[in-house]
Amino acid sequence: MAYWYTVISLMCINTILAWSVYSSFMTGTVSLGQAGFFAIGAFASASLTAIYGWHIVPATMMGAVAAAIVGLAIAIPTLRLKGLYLTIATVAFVEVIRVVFHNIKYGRDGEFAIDASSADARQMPWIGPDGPLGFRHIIYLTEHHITPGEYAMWLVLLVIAFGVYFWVLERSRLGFAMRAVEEDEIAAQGVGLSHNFLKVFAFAIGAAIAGVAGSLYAHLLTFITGDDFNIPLTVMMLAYVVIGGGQTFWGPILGALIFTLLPEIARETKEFRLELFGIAMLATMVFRQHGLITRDMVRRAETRIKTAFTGRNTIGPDEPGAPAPNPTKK
Amino acid sequence: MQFDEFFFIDLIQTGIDGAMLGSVYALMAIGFALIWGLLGILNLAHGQTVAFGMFAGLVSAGHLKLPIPISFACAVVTGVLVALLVERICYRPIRRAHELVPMIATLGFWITTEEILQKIYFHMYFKDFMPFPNPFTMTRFTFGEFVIRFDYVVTMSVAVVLVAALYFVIYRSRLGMALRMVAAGHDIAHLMGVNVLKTLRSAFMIAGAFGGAAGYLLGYVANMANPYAGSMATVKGLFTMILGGAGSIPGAIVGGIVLGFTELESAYLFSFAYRDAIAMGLLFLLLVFRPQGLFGTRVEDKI
Amino acid sequence: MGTGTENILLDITGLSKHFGGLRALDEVDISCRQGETLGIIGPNGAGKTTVFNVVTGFSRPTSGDIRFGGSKITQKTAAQICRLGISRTFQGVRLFREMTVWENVWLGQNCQAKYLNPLFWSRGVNEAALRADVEALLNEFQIFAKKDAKARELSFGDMRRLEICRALATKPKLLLLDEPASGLTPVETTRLIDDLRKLSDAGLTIILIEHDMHVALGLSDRIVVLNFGQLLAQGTPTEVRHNPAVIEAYLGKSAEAVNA
Amino acid sequence: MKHVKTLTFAAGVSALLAAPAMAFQDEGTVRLGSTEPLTGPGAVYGQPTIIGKKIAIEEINAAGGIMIDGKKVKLDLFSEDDQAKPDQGVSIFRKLESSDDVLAITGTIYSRVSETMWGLLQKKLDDPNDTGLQVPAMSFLSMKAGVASISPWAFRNAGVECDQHEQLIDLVQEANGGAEFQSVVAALESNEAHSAAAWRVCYQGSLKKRNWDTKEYVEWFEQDTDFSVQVRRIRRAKPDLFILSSHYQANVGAMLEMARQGVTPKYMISHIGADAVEMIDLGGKAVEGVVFPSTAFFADPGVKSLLDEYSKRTGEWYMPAFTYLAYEGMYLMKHVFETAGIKNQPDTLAEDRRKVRDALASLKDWPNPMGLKLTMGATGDISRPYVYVTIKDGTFKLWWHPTKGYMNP
Repeated sequence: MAYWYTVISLMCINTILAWSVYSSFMTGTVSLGQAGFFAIGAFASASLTAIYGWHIVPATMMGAVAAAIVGLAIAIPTLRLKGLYLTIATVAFVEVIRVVFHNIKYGRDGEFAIDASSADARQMPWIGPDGPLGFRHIIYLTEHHITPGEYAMWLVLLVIAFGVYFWVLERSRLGFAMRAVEEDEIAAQGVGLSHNFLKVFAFAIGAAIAGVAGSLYAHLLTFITGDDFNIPLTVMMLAYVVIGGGQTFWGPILGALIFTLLPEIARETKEFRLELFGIAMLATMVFRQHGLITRDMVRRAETRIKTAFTGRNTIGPDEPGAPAPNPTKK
Repeated sequence: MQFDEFFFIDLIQTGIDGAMLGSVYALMAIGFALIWGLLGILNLAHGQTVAFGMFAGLVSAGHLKLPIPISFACAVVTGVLVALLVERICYRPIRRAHELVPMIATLGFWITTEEILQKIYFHMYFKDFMPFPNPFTMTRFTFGEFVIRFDYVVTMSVAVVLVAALYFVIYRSRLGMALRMVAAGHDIAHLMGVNVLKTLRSAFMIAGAFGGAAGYLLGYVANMANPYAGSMATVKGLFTMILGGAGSIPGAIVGGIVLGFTELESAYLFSFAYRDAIAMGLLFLLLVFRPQGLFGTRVEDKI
Repeated sequence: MGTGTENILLDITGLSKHFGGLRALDEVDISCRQGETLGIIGPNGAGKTTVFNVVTGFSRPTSGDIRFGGSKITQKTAAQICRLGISRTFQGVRLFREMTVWENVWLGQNCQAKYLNPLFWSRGVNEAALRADVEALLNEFQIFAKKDAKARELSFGDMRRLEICRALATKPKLLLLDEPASGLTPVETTRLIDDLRKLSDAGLTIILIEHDMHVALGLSDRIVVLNFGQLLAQGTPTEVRHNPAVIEAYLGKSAEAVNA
Repeated sequence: MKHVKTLTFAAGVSALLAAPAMAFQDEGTVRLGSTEPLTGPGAVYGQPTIIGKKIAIEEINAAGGIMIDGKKVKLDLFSEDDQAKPDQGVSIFRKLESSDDVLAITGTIYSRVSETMWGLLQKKLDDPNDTGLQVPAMSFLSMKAGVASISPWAFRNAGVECDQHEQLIDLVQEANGGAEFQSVVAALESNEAHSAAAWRVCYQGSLKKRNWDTKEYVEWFEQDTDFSVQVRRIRRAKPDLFILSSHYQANVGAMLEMARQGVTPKYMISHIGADAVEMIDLGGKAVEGVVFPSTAFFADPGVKSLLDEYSKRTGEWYMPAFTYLAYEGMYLMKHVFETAGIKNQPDTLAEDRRKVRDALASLKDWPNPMGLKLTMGATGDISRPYVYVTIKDGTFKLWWHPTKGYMNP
């Protein structure tokens, strides 16, 4: 069972990561910098728990805060950039962060159970990032008797909490304001929405969410290096959102779930797993341009649920079973 | 960095090497720039034309022992075919969608074909780094204190010839006129009687030809062929294009040279370990202070 | 004309805007009184939309001064200016196309709703009253029946009216309309003129750019004529209609056409 | 129709969840977990490893299998593909441990993934407060220094890397007539963890011990194609001992550039990353003279039968050392399973695992298929005799052998 708990934990982490991309995606900012914030969250919180013995919750919060601060520092100067230029700037940021974490060293001496007198092990009892050797010994979970099942449960709860955040956000004025900025920045300014503020806000929140995911990832894996947080990873995060659907927060969940589960389920087809993965990605984009879940689908589902509960049948295009309005755009 | 009697000689020599290395980056970036300039999409599968071009060069020159010009042509044709496939699968069906949609589709193409290519290498050779035929590995020209590698000279000359040919096509042919019109706007070009789809297909073919050529030359310079060249080409080509100004062909050329130069000079002057971070940090600053890249033109928002 | 300086709402003095070598606006002075409807006309490229863009903060003036209700707004951002009470529409309609009609107008109310205070819902703001306001506005502009349709599904005339509706939802003191009648059928134009006249009668200050002489001359209390970024003439519709310089500027059209 | 589909899907998922639980002694098998990168960029290492494992298992099973609790049982390999990705590795490790109920887990190749997997293991033996996994794990490569000391449950048979380098530097100095080197130059492939560890932990330690300073030190990246800056600096230092902490891909590029610039150090030593046929394929003449450590030289008579079988299956004339290590590892597992006194029943799994671990940790003088006696060290690494290989006349040749001494100096 521990295996499935681990898969569920990874699914939750990927979902949170997908939401971190989605947060700025709501304002039309396509960020490929999430791997950088992921790394910052992972290194910051793992340092706090492993080196300084903090509790995991405040450590995760500090990781999120650190990521958010860096997110602000990235977002403010890049505000002028449009579309894919911004995306590329964030990619450059990921590279810088990766190289920095690949070379940084700090921490404290630790002691291991094994007699480390051999030459081979003389550098082992180092707790903290050690350049290219990585940051090992993040053993908060086993030290505090948190079983994979419990960890998975906490992660599921956290995913639900973030889900509630996005659910509320999408129904609030703030969420609509973000959507407005995405659809038409100029018109949004024209009705008094401060597009710069909204974009920076959404970006910083996204960075903080990625920081949380980084903390969870570091503690799940117990060992991280700067090289884990590379460009392919950051592109995958974006792929979760685009494939699942970037119009509602349900889309990123589906994208993350599918692409975490696919390699596990398709394990039988071992040899051609990556090909299947790529083809699935390609096919989704060709046949469903707005991703698997669109806003119209969510609206219809909501109406259907409402109808089922109130027993009232609405008349009009939202009626269950009525042909859906054609969702093609442009 | 050591400030000794060799400092300036090495500084200049590093600059020369960097610029030469950059000519390969430039070739990789031109394909990106062409597609972005005309279509406004990021073709992440472009690197695969490089990888397949390299593979075609390996098979034709290394196995079939074809003469170099013919194997080079094989690489170019392979690049064109891959690019046509990309156009057919990842662009044509979704050309009206949001710009991210073709980007993710090409990402899927990238992952799939890289894995397939890796399997081909693996089943053919049981390894993934293969020697790329290059009879002139050791040949060098010496000018006083300075040396230039022969294969870099070849690469640079091929790049110059290809770019000249591209300019000829763009400014002196019917296709070029159509391309320029499409770049100005698809709808306008359509109204002016240009077959937009056909023109875009030609653009993909040209980009593929550049990719195939870059793949061959990359293998030639590095002396090895491997299935992951596509990933490297995608990342480097992308950064090069942005550095030069997205969509600008002279920008791609200058951007490549600047990137190669910066990489080697920062390795020489500052730090090996932080070399990539320095290059990327400079790119980030450039984007912040000059978002349109070195050669791009600023587009004002139309209200 | 007996202009009392005390009730001048918008005062533009010495406004210039240069794009590289092009002088889109060159030392323009325009002022607009409280409650008045001001028309800005001029041939293509005269700088009419540039005036709007500079006033609403979408582009920074090269030099000059803009005062709104006595305070300077030259350095403010578009969003701040909107919150001060200047709302505008755009030449090509700019709506939130994927949102419903109702949501478009609802979003326009954010100046009152203070969407960030506290984070998601607004304390001290009567959401129910705001919702009622939205419905009242939609009713007034006769698009209430389509309130659940997406903005992109509307007819062009409805889009125009929705945009004005959204601009009014910000509760502006000054409404800037950029060619509100272009692209409308004659029936829709008439309906628009009626609606705008109602607004004007209710005391709203309106500045409108218009190509259609009927609309411009019919609605405006006063007309400003721009040509090549310079102020050519201003006055009542009758004065402007007979101004030789204006007729000269509209050389492509005959004087009779203008007078018609 | 829709409901039928849903049901089928649910049934499929629950079938996946309910892992097969009944295949122990009664079914006549003993379960051994195995994880390698079989697809993706790591497959070039994973495939030769799994071939080595399979050859050994086929031999063992053909000879009747393993004697456990008085009964001959077959060795059953539960093989997974970790794609050299740490997050895949973690879930696979858990799958093998908890769903497949294997007795021990062998793999993986990449130190980076091994370290992540083994981070899940119990850190302190018999510590009820430490809830880490308790399953013996053994890797046949993962050369990075110190990886096995992460847990008492983790073992390696690839040898102690620092010992190899220490011995090689001694040997090189001896070959040089015992004279001190005038100019030691080192190069590090800095974006690769194993190379970085080898440099930081082993080479630097060895140099410090001898009070040697590097006259020049350069770094490059695994994927680099241009080494001109680094090699120019190496040339200026006129090296007589050149240390390459780098894998074949970068080694070849750098050595070609060295040949171009005419840099010929008297001695060039590399870590085990040079043990690849690509060195010769890609480097040709330029790589001649480099010396590197190996655990099992492919032309050694002791591995002849394995090399023949390997060549038959792959068509390669060259067999990397880690294929032999994987092959040897299977026999090692057989030995351990047979001597640990395990029951191999579902309800004795935890005890059996502990017994296997103890047997591994106390391994002493076990004669491996090559006839060498192996002993497990305190950190979970088997220290073993090493051979040193050089490249000469377009092929690999023994440079030094523990019993035969210098062969091609």
